[in-house]
Amino acid sequence: MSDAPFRNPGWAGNTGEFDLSEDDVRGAAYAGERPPEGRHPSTSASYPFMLVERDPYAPLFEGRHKERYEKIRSRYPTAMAALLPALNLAQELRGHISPETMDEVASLLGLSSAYVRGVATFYTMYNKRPVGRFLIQVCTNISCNICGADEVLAAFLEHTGTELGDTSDDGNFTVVEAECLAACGFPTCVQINERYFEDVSARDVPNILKRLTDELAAG
Amino acid sequence: MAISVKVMRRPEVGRTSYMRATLKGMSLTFKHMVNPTKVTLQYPEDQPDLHPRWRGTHRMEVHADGRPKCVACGLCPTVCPANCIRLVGGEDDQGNRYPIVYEIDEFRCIFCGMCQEVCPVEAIHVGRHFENAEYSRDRFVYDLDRLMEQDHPTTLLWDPSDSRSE
Amino acid sequence: MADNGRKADTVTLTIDGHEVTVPKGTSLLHAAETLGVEVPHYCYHPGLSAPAQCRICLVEVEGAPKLQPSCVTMAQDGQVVHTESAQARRMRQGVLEFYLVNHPLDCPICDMSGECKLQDYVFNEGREHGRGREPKRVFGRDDFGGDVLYYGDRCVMCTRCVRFMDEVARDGRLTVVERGDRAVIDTFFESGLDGASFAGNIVDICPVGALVSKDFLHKARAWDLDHTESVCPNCSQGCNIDLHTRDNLVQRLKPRENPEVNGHWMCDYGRANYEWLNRPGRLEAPAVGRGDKRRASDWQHALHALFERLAEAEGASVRVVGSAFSSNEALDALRALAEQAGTLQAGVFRARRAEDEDPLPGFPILVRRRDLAPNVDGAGILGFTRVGDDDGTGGLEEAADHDGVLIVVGDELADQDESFGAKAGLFVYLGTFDSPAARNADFVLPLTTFAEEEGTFVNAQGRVQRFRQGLRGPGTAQPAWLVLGTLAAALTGGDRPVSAADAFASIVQRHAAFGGLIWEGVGSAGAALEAAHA
Amino acid sequence: MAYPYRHEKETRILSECFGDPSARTVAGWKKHGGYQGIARALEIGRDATIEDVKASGLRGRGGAGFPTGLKWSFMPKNTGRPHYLLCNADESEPGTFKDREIIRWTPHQLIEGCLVGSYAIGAAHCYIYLRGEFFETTQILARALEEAYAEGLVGRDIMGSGVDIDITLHVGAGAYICGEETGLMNSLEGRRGEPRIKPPFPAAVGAFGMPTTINNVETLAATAHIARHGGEWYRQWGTDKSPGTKLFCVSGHVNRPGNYEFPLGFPMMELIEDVCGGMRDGKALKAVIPGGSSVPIMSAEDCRACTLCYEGVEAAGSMLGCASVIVMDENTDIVKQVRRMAYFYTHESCGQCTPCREGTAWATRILRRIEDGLGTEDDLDTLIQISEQMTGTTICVLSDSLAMPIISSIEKFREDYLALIRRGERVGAA
Repeated sequence: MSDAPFRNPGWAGNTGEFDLSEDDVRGAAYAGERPPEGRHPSTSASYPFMLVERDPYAPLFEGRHKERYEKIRSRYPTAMAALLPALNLAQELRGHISPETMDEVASLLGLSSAYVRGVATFYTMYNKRPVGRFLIQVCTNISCNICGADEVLAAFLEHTGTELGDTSDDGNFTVVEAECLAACGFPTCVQINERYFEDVSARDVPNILKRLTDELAAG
Repeated sequence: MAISVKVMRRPEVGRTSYMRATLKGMSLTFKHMVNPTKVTLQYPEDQPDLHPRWRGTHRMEVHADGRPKCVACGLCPTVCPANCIRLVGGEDDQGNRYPIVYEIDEFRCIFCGMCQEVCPVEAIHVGRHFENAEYSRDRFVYDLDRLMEQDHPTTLLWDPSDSRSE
Repeated sequence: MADNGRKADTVTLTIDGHEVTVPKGTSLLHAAETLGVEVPHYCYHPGLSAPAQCRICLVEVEGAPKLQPSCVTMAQDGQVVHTESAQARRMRQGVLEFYLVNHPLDCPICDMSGECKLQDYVFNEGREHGRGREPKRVFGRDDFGGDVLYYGDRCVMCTRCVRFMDEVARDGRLTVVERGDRAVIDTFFESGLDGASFAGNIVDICPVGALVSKDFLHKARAWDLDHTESVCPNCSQGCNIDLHTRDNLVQRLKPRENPEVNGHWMCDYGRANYEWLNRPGRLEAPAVGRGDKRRASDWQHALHALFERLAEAEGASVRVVGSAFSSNEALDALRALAEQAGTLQAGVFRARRAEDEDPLPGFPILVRRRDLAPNVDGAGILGFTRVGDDDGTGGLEEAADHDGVLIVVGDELADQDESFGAKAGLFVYLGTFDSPAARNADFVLPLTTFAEEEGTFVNAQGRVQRFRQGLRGPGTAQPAWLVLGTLAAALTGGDRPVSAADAFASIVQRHAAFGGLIWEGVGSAGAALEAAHA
Repeated sequence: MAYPYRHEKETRILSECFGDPSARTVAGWKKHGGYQGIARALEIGRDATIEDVKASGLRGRGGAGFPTGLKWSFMPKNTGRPHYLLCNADESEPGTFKDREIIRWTPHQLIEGCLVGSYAIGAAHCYIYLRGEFFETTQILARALEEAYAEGLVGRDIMGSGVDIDITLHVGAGAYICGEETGLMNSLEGRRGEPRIKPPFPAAVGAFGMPTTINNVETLAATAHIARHGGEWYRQWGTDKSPGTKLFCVSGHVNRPGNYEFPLGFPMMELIEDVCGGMRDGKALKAVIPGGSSVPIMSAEDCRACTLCYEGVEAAGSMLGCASVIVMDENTDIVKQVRRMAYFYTHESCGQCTPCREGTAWATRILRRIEDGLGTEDDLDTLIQISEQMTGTTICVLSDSLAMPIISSIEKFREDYLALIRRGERVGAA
């Protein structure tokens, strides 16, 4: 490992030993940008994005999003099965799942609102309240933990100036603890919105935050 | 079946004579003449020393803020063998359960102390107190306020592991 | 059914050393029940699906590697089951300990105390002392709306309530929110249970004090209540209920299981309407004399005088007004008396009708019927004609102006004025409450309500159902069948009925529809009428 | 040498293209022999494919190690009802990171495996249940799937065979328990991901009430190779009871953590010392969790003679699980790590069964108290008893998964607990 002052953080294997670029590892050629809506129904319609800018009152399931929803729906034998993808879609648009959102999704799928609430609260990825532009999820489970995840978490909290679960004053960051993110070989793993940052150590944290704010400034 | 007769032997004179008992009695009398010790308690100037397990007039314990400790669970009226406790439960605005009506008829009460024993929150107690004379019968029905006003010491319950209260 | 020599579909297994034969597809829990062995359970309820998640009904099945949940494990031939083996007991004790990790020990202030399954099971076989030293989690309480209050801390997450609302009420308003030890039952935020018409059942099926009735809250302790088998008087469905009484007052109504009528359930309308049984100001003693001449009397004198008046009136035209709240026994005795006393012109009754029915979707046999009285069908079968409007008023014009013998039983005549019965030669009013319209009555006789007497109703399915006496009648109030039956017997010189069974026997004699029924045969579950069979 | 770490002792079947972005396209994958497996399966027919998989002795790579061919043969035939294949890509067992690597380097490998599986069990629709967190992974797989659809490899009349197989990606939303097969089915159906009581088994009543088979990503990827080369070919690796190769996910205090593919039966110490470049900073080995966090912890002593196959790890007192080797050095605070695991299981418990809902939370609180130095020796007995009460009493095995590390850690590292309880010393917390 190098002691270079700027260590490009955020992707596995970034130890200076490999000739793979970040894009190669991340599959950025495939995953770097949002694909246009309405590609094949099996795929591009159904996976969620975590957008930086969200509108909690964005219209749901209208226009192209309605198309996306209908494609999702066509892949399942029951309307209920489209619930998780529909909630994913709603969260992509609105950033979190508010009671109103649950209600709208429920009436769209013909389910009871209480049922949708029960399902939405079961899964941790649905934000039940608004989060910052960047949702920073630090894995503190065992593989990361034995390699110092607690310090990484503490560093994130320190550098964003927030308490666990709270959103920073500028609305940019929410830091939460996450369970295993399935990148145990590259501890500590941090998921920021949809992106994985791997091999993160406490001293990388300022760099990561800087990179995020730079991205935000660049638009 | 043959009838048997049991023959009783007459006790000897030394056992039947009244002389011995008379002398013993007289000796006690004379002893007190010589060395008088007080046996009469000068009540009410002098108060009797009640045993720690004496069971008398009830009292209701109160919280620091003056609320009764009773949670109106209904166990004391249930367990009461004399059926002398009347209880109506309710709920205050903080959601605490409390007795709206709590009355004990001290006339009916047999002072068994089971109410104290059964109370889960140690609210109702029988007390080391007995002076509850009144001029009218209805004054013997103690309501909640009156029970809370009582300030006499409470009874020590019998503890099976310490049967002599030591 | 013809027995064509085929063996019945049964299995034989051994439970706790006793052999038992049960139909195929019976769960171990039920099989044990037939032997009188109660396997503790929370999530399982016979009226709901079984998710097998409370894990306290685990029993040891020989040959199975793990303990099996007895609520979903089906009995199989030759199985050997131990519900009381050391392993099963140890496990139950362990599960009970887990329940108490977070369950507040607030039995003294819990409304369920005394009928709580957790209390019972822990008392039976729980650990003597808990090992938990950690503070318990606190959820507080939540008003679900309607009559239901939720205490999250006491909840054992059996989800019976959620399943009831989903499967039986088909009204998915309840859900489990969150997961793991943070899970609670909740409605959709503030929407609550208001307007749900069967939600009261979730209070009944809650095995602990997590869901309690606001109406019953702090009213009485479970162990103080007397339970009487009865029939819900609030609609013609006639749900089987238990009257829970204390201090001679009805405290609440609880459904009693009857798969033919109401399953395990009852509607909130029926459940909530019991206060009229506790209404004070009842008629307590007979009175004789019209208007200002009315004088208090006693039964002996009043009945004697009434008998003489009836005997005098022989052959007169008779009109009777019955009530759909009266028992079959009362109505039939009324009719028998009227036929004896003269020529029966008409027997009528009035009853309120609701605008619609309210069925329980997951148990469609149970419907809150339109007729909001328990014995509308019985009155019809016994020859009474329904008159008046849907709100239970009107229709008594002929009776009001009748000039012969007029007998009113059980109808309070609330909409009638003081001129009612003014022209009657003889006006007898038997009721529970005095009424301005009874001013002209020559005799005012106090009656007991259905809760204060024994008798039968016929429900909308044509089913005769017995109710029993749960309360003491006020003063000298008597059952109507006794009063009317005694008078009729005096007129004919026959035997007077001394029990409701006698009165019932006379119905069976007089009405073909009741053919073949015997009092004992009606039992606590009721019996279908002949007409219903046909 | 390129990322990820490779080692010359590896037998690369599944991981051949790891680190090679070109294998992400259909053309790239075909260069490595891709889509020959499904072609051969279509040629030899369903039953023969199942026989091949049976003959290969492939055992499920998701943790339980159930023979895959046998599982497939449980599926009813000619029911007239739709069958489903579910691919379990909800990889969330702490310590496991193989499925993500398989999907993002070789998405077509998984697609091909899904085709083979679906064809073998007669399923016209396969759902790949992906973990919600796997954004990049999902996108790579989605693009690959789009391409496969476009090439006629998936969808109507695949490869001109007249067989229809659809593949849908279903993205989860963050729940460990959805990795349990019945929990996954519930989640797929749009319910809370609570495991279902068995019986009925998924092969009879599964997703949407239809016969269903669930396989792990690695299992399906392996079947693609088995379908191509035949069952006997696969048996050349591994042991008698554990044939084939396996990805070992090594994480923790080793110099070169990562996914390494070896035939089953590979010695554990060789994996740690040689393949992974030994312990980080030259520290001594303290403990190893050989199969993801749900299996008993092994002490350094237990590891000496342990070979990494299902029966070998079992002999050493643990379980192979999904072969996620978490290596801990002498500076590891076992009490803290067990507490962290307990917290994980508390957080992820679905809350249905009482022993799990209450037991995991209670165990966490006791462990937390011990960690804070307020424990007593009685607490250890209580923990063991709680763990025993949580074992085998619930619908799924989540609570058992916590019981095992608790019991084994107290057995093997009792001294660590006692040091904390008696003297307030944290062993290993350097």
